[in-house]
Amino acid sequence: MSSLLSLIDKIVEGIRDIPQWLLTLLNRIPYVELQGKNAERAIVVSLLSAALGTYVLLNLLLAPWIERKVMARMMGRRGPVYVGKFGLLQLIADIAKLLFKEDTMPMTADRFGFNLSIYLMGASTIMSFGPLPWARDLAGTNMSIGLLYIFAVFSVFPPAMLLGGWASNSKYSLIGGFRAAAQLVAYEIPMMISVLGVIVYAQSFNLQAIVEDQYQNGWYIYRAFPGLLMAFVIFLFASLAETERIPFDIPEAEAELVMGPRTEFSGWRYGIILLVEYSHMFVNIILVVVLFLGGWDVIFPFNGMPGWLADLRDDRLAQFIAINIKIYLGVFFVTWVRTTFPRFRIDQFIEWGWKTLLPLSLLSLAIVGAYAGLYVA
Amino acid sequence: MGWFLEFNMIVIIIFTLFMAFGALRTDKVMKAAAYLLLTLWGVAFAYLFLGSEYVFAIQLIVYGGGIVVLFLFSVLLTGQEEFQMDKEFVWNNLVQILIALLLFFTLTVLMLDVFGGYELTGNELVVLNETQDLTQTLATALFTNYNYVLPILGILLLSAMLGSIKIAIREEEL
Amino acid sequence: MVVPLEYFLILSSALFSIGVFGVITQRNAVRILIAVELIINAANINFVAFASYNPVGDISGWIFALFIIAVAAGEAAIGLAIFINVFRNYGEIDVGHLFTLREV
Amino acid sequence: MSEYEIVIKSFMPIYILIGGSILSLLMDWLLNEEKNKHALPSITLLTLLLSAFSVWNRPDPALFPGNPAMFYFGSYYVFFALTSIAASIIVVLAAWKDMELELSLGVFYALLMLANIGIFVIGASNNLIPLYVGFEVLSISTYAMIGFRKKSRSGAEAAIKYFLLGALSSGIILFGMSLYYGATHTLQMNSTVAAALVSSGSSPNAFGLFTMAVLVAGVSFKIAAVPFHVWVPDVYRGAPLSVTNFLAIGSKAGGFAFLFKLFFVALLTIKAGWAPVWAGLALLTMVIGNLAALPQTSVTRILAYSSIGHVGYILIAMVAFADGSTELAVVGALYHILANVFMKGTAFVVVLIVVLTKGGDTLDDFKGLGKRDPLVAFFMSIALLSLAGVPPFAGFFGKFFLFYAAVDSGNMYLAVVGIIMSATSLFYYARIIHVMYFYEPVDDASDQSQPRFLVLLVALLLANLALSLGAIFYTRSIVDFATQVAQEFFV
Repeated sequence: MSSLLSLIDKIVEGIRDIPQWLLTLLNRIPYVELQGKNAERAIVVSLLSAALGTYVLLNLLLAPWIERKVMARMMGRRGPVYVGKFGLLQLIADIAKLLFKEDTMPMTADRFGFNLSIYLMGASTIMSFGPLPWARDLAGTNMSIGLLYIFAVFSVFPPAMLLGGWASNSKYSLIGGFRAAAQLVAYEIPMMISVLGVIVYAQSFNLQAIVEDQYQNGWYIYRAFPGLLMAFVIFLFASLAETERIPFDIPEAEAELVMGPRTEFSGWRYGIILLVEYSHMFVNIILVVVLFLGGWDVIFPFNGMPGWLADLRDDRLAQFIAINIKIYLGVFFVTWVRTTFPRFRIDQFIEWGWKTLLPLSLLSLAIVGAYAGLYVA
Repeated sequence: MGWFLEFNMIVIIIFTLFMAFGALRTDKVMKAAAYLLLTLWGVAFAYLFLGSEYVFAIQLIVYGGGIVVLFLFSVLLTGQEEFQMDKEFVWNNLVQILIALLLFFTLTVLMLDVFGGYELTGNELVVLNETQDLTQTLATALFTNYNYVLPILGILLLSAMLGSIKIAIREEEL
Repeated sequence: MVVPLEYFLILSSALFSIGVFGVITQRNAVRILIAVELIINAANINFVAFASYNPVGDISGWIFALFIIAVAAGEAAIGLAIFINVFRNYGEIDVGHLFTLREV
Repeated sequence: MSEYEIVIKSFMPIYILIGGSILSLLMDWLLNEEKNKHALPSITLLTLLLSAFSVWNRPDPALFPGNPAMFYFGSYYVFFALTSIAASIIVVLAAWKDMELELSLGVFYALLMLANIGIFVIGASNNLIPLYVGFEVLSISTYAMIGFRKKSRSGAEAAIKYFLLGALSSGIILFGMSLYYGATHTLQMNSTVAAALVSSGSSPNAFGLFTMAVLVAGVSFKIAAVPFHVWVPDVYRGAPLSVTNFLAIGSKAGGFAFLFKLFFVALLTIKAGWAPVWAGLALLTMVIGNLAALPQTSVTRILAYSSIGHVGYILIAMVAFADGSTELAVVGALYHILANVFMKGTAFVVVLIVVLTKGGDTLDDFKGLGKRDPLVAFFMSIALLSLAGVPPFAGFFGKFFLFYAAVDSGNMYLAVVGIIMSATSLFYYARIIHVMYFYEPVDDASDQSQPRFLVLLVALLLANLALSLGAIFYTRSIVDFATQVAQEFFV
């Protein structure tokens, strides 16, 4: 009896401890910078980060609409017009349609691998929203390894693609999975090496610290000229390749492979894949903005800046608006590229990644290193 | 209040061990690699609970992203689909299971005997230190004390790269 | 306030035992390599845990863990290359079936 | 000398080897195969000699920076670096002919040079991280070299066997190291810190015993001590013969360098625990290695089993070291490792010559070698007599030092078993000699042995004799050197 009572006591005590526990967990994992150790603060911060996550997801509804509209204009069409004002709700209608479609899976598919690849991709995408900086001190989490963390959670994509391609038990899926994994691996390495230049300058993996350094000393795109400019171009190409956007959408080349590794996915699974693709692109655009284009910085610092501009630079709302404008310019750029260029061939493309982009990224790192060495000396 | 964290850790332990056992038990090679991936993620979360974010990220990038992809590629390139398995797994491997259990109990008893109730005495560095960036500490140690060891790791990777390219490439096509 | 060291030790010893079990029961080379990776991960958990709970504040265990991860990558690369080559020569990579050298 | 300069000069041998391997890769890419066939081995030889020279001209090891220093480029390092270079030179001269038809030969020589770097790092490291990384550099290069002849089925099989056991053993070693780290809180190898492993005096507690057992099991795979020796004959038979040569002389020296560093430095405080274990393993290894060699018909397999037996002899040094006669044990172990390079190097080169001319390595292929090629048969006989431990040759002195150390430390039984097993080993060595001289050639395929090989064999014989003369006339300086090495262990 007494043991039961003590057990109940323990459980009650445990329930009372939940806020405290939440605080500890938040402190440990994403919320390194949380100062006041009270539960209210922790809950506020977690609500805030939930709100930021929701904000990203809302943007994911808007960005495809913009993309479709812009693409339609460039092709001389009108794009979605019927659902909602200017067709704004088109994507919601699409999602509703996907959700209510029949949930099919090929009979010979491997159930475990088929589902696992979807779950892995979805989880890693949602996880990657955490450390994105939206304004000074406004980020889901201010973790010290933010950039590395995003790469870490994205590193699950190649195995997930291969697994999904294999599990669908279809030759299109399998070949598509191979291509996707090869492409991701070939472009992940130049991407990471080009980022190293930024790390050398910022002395930190923390995305907020990276933006703060740009706020103080100038955006990275024009520093260590031409080292970081090269890194910017490489990173841009590599991230287009990583997200399998149109000039590089080799894994899902419709004419050859139907839909690549996602041929057999339908219904809600296909919906999740669409979501994952768009958010992968979105996060990559944000990374480009944060790493090279000043992040939430309103305008690059220069001498003789007027006072109102300096005030504006310190205003968090202005910072928030600035980064959003930059992101949507990025979305526009990606759409523009999509409508303009034809698709590459797989072997040329992989070779280009290993034999051109990789040495170039090493070269850019060397230039940045030389600048940094001079700076130290 | 630590009980909830401990509960999470227990969940991670059970998850990791189940996945590890699944990697040895499943009948498809691809699935074994997938289970390995999940095991590695579980281990990575254990690193996070130990306060070592950097090792967590490296574990995911190199192990989760690199080694598992190598496994999947080589499995697909060797074209093998299924393991040749004996159906009566448990009964045929009774001795081995007993050996493994004995090993586990010996090891656990010994380690808990020596390290059980280990309290953090001096090293506040590693526990929830908010003033110092742990990644920075790690980097400082890596580039002061261990700076002559890093190039040797580079030599190792060079030799691994040379050897694996030479052995895996099809030379008749060159 | 943090998770006690015991949990990690139990995890690592269990992973080690599962790895050893895999090595002694499996015949397929890929599966043996997977079991070896489990053993290496067990050692890695130990290193990181002992570094985090180190009374003298020595974090070289973390550094060793990083080195081990890199070394394991190199080892896996060369091992899988060897497997592919064996597969080209024999058509299978079941270690129990390779008998050419067992003459005496 | 500035700190920077000391680091550069200390690492100079390694830099030279890296430079040589990159040069050979470049030549492999730029020149055609006909030119490379001779250019690449020459470059490799030159690099190895340069590197040996700069090993000799190292700066004072105590000045190496770092607190505590990761590396100590002392006498131990010099011994193993020079031994591995000697072994590699033999391997290069053998591979000159053996591997000449292979594609991308530059990779082979680059891997050989990188493997040497592994042994250098093992010899110099003071910390478990470089020790392990160096060991893996050696292992990984060796895996690739064994699988180098891709079209050969047996080569592929040898590679997969060696790789799986090697990866497993390195995993187990890592686990043992992690337990060691937990107990001592440091990765720095240091003969005084392992207090947590000890219960009283120098006998280990249960945890210390377990740590030790894990490490013993892991290392035994690498050096092929008996319960873990089954891979040796298969791998030696399947690998290209010049690589087998490297496994038997170079890689083995590296394995022993690793073993001694680990047990004489890191685990010294629990020597009462590991001494009996190694004594048992030494007995088993000597007995089983030598007995299993008796029924073999393939000369490579005979040499493989005899190589297991020699591991048993060297393991006697572990016991003698733990039981007090440290200098003698070090003298015996190091001398025998060096003698092993020359004896076994000669034997495998002769096997290579026979395989190249006759296409096989069975005893039948050795029939009438004394008539076909008297010089080669002569060198083979010398090498075999030396391996058996017949007096005027280096093998005798190696065994003599080892057995003397065993007696000196009060382990008479080890010396007795060792002598009995040496006598047993004479049977199978004499069988080869008998086959070479007392049979007519099966067919009269007379062959001209390569002059390059003859030069190598003469050099090996001279080295062997020089070593034994050194043991007779310069015993004092050998013991001095060993004392110096032993002092490094007790820092």
